[in-house]
Amino acid sequence: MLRFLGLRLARALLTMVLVVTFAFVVLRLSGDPALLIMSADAPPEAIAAFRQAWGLNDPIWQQYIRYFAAIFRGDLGQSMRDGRPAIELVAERIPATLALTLPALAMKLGIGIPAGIHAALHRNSFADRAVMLLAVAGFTVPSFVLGLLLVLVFAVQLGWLPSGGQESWRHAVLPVLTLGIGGAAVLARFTRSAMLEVLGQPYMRTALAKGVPWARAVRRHALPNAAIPTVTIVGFMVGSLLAGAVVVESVFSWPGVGRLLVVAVANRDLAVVQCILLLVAATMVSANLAVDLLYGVLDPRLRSAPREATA
Amino acid sequence: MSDIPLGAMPAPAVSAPPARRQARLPALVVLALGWLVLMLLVAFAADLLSPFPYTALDLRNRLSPPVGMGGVWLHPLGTDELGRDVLSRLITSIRMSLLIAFGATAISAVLGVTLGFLAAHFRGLVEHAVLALVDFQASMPFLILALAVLAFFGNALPLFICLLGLNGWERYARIARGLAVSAGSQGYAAAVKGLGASPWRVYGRHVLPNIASTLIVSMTLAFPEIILLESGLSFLGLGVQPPMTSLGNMVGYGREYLTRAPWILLAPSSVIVMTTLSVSLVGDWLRDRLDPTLR
Amino acid sequence: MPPLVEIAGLTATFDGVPALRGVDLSVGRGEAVALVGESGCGKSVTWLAALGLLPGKARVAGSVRLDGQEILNAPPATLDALRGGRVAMIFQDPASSLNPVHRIGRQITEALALHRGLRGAAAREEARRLLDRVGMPDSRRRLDAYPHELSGGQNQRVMIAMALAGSPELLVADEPTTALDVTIQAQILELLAEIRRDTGMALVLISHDLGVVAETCERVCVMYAGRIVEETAAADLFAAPAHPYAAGLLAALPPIDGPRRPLAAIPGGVPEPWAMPPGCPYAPRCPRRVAACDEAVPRLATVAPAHRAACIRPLPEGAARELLSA
Amino acid sequence: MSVNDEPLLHAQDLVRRYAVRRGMFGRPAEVRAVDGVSLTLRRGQTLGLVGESGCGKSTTGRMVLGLEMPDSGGVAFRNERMPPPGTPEWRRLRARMAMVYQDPLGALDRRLDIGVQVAEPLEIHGIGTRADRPARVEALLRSVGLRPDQARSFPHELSGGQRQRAVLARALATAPDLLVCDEPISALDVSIQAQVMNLLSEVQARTGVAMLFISHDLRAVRQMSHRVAVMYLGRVVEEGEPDDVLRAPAHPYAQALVSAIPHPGRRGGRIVLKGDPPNPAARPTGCAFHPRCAVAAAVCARDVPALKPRAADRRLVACHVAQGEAAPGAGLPRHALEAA
Repeated sequence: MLRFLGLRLARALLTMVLVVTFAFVVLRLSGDPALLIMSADAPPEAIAAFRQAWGLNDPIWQQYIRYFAAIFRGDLGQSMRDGRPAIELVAERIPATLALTLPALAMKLGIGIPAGIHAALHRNSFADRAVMLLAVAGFTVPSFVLGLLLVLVFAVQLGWLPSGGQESWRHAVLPVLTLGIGGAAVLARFTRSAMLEVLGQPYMRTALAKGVPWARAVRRHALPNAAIPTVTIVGFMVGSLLAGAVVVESVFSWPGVGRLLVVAVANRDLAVVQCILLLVAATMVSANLAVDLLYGVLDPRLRSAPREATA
Repeated sequence: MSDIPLGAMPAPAVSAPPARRQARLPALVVLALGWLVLMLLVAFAADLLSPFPYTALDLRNRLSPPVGMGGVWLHPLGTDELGRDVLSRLITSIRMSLLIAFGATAISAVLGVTLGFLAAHFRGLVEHAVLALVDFQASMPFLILALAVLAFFGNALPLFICLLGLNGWERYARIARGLAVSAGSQGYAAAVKGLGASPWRVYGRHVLPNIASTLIVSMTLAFPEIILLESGLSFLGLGVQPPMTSLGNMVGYGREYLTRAPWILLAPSSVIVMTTLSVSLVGDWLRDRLDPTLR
Repeated sequence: MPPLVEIAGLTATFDGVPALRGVDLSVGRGEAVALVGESGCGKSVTWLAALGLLPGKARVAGSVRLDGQEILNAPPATLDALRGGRVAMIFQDPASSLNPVHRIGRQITEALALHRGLRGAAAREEARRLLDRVGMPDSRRRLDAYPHELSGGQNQRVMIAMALAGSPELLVADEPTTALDVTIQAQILELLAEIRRDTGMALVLISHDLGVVAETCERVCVMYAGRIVEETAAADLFAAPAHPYAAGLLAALPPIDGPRRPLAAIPGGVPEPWAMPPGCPYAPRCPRRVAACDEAVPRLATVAPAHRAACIRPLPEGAARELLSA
Repeated sequence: MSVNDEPLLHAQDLVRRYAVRRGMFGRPAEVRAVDGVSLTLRRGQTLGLVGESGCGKSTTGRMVLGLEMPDSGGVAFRNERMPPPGTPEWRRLRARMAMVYQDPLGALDRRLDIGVQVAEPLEIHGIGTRADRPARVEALLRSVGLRPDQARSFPHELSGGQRQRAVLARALATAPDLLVCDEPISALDVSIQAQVMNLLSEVQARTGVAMLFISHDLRAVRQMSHRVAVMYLGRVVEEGEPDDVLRAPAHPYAQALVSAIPHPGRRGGRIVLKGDPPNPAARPTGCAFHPRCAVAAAVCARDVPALKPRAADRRLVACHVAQGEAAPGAGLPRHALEAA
């Protein structure tokens, strides 16, 4: 079991290193950071001073090492716009984003999974076809279109809910709905196909042949097996808790990490962009690690050596 | 799921299965195909079809509603805040969005399949490298990567298309590698290699044609994703830059006038939804007919 | 005294394609009956239909009586009670017939709880005894093993232990040894015979291998294209088959001794369910075919004491011998 | 068919090792799938290779054909060393040998019709001209009992038996000297098996091709072979005339194998082995069969018996007891018998 963890931990660290290197290389490739940050018409001496201050004249690998050290110290550079440390700026916004994405995640799990299971159990019934059509709609309607439609109906036409801002919980309802509906549709479709796959397996027939009533056979034998593939997509959803709401936050001008990223990209505030990139990478990697651990728990075949499959 | 119990699989089909087995085209799929053909026509004949140049201003009847809501036939779908004809802008946007989507899908398919074949053929280190890349790509939400690159490199259309081309390539790589390996190890490819065929002949004449159908199906599944991604980025103002226009940034610009002139963003929104819906429906139908193994 | 199980006129169709075309079969108490046929003849579907184990979209009709009580399309509660309790079933591929995420012990105690109300330590002890009974080495440790940690033969023993948990009156074994090596197959067949001797349990053995059937069963039913074409005592079938198909199968079996000559292979192939010939389904491949064969589907008629065949020109007593040795 | 005594192919002490990972994360263990197998193939003759799953018979077949390079030992075809796979000489040699597979549908390309696939070896090796190839294909199809019009049908439109005939037609396109059949009939129904076995014998009688017939079914091997070799856990434990081996098997495992054959008209009197075949990664010491052998003596657990002719009747057998070198024991103590 230890080797199983070690392997997965190594892969997680490798991914993080890849992301950091990606950010470092892309930053350097995108032209001279000094010119990008200082306006092009700034006097040459100022640019030279800036280069010196940022150590841009040192050999590339030295900058890379210093870059890594800075990350470990949590010093991800200052925001170009208002000089505050990037990490501080980003950290402020995290609670706002989580206020959207966590309830949305709950909605996705609460609606998506039961709907998928129900559709699989009543194959080709009305419920099954309804779930499938909704799933295709959820999968194809862009989040900003869905958001704007909800605003049009509930905010503009009916006036029940505000169309933007973050003053009270009522402001969060539409964004959460927008995130939740899309995600629930995707999860329902995935859960349904996982369940259908499991229901067709011979061990389900053995359970019936043993005299296990259908309902208990589904609960005891089908669900634990269908959980294994479903964990992957739930892991991805958990991993994108920070990254998942970029568009929706912009639609509802919700001051979360996503909104900050869009503004930072527009203003080419590179330090903030880097910081968010690393933060999202960290959450994704740890979510994937958690999924791998869960695999070990859910699927005994990963834990112990199979009886030698003879050639 | 095999619908006939395992123990009693019917003897292999000697004569063709009855016609009933080939279900005729379901109505939804026919509609979807019709819509897609319309979109392609619009994309190709954009200049001929659009009544006005898409940047022509007509400040006199600025923000006039579509013909259905009291508008005038001159601008059937109404005009935007600068009096530009929504229909003309829509047509050009369709062409732009489809161009980007086809370009990006092509790039990601070619990139994915080549890397998949390389991994399947050379196994060993190459395979591990490709699989590590696939793993890395799958573990990062693409939107964030795209935004980061856009931030660093600014935004030029070719770069934007190549960037979108990087989305989803790992799916093709995984499929191409899987099929090539399974065909190579005990399948028909190994048999043909055993006849003395050169690797080029094995891949060119046998593996690629067999994989093509599976790849086409997965392209139709990836296509909507790219349209959503492009329109999302353009909606945020980070994708297609004015004066060029795409469905996404039409919706973006229409947002300020949501209350007074909702038709500015409703037209492109409905086109996006209809197109992605149609491609998904055709994709699902194709997958069930061509290759049920691909979930 | 009515036979333990009596199947009459059983039909099953999937999306309009018939897999069973009227099966009549009975199993006496403690009797060992074999159901033999090539793939697609419906031998497995017969018992899956009888026990209500076919997927939802299968249309099943006819009558299946257990001790005189009709069980075909019976309400789920009745079926649940008798499945595993009075009639148990084991399948061909043991590896995929066991739940991969449950330990062996738990899968056996589940059956014990259902049919004998045993719980906790008592159930676990009984499960260990059952594993010993089916010859599983080191049974205590195996209780906590998972199916992927055992070999094919061991997994099949677990399936048998699970079937015995409800001490059924009839065990239906659907190609139990097809996926196993021949030495392991011998072990499993020996085990099944032992269990029958000890418990007096009736056995239905479904197989495509005539040799396997010859040794373990008293009576044999040969199936072709969804129907029983011959039913007789095992010894009589191998000595003097009446139906040309049964004789053809025997002649196609490579002999184990004697001079080596080309095998008397049956020409052509099994007709497709949707392209059945008009009269007797075997007619296109039958050397004894006459015009009358195409008029109607022959009924299962008695051709000798306790020997029935569905053929209007069954093989006379002597003829079969020379056909076999020709 | 002139049977010159010059052997067509000779394989000497073939060994093939695989590194197999025990479970998702276990240490890689080394499995000796084939552990010193030698065999000789002669024109017009069939050598039957029989054994249970995991005994290495398929790997041996692939090494004989040169699809896999042995870790040690070698294969000489017409007295020339087998070139390494993928080299141009190796590809040219493919015309002289061919393989028939267990799953005919898997060996055929689903997207091409049978005629095109049977003609492919002709194109690869430049046999005949574009004009006369269709005629050659028709002759090949007829020679395996398929109708010429079936050249236009696709693999999924044919039955299992017809597909196997198509695979055979493709294999015979370059008139090979050697045909390796790996479990060619085990995926087919009984009546179709008989048709394919008859066909293989006809082809051998007509073309004089040498054949290696690999199967787990001793009855089929007896029907097809002029000589038979019984394999257990990577080694040949007995080799001889099929009728002799079947009537009076020398090696204890061969005896168990023969007695385990289910056959109508045989009632009981069977040797039933205990336990399962041992785990190839944890190979027992000495003779690999000793944990399950009823006559195992102390020497059997120590020294690996060599395959050599038996004094009495020159039957090749690898067993100390059968060679008379050790008195038959009463089998080793119970715990040794329990499988890994």
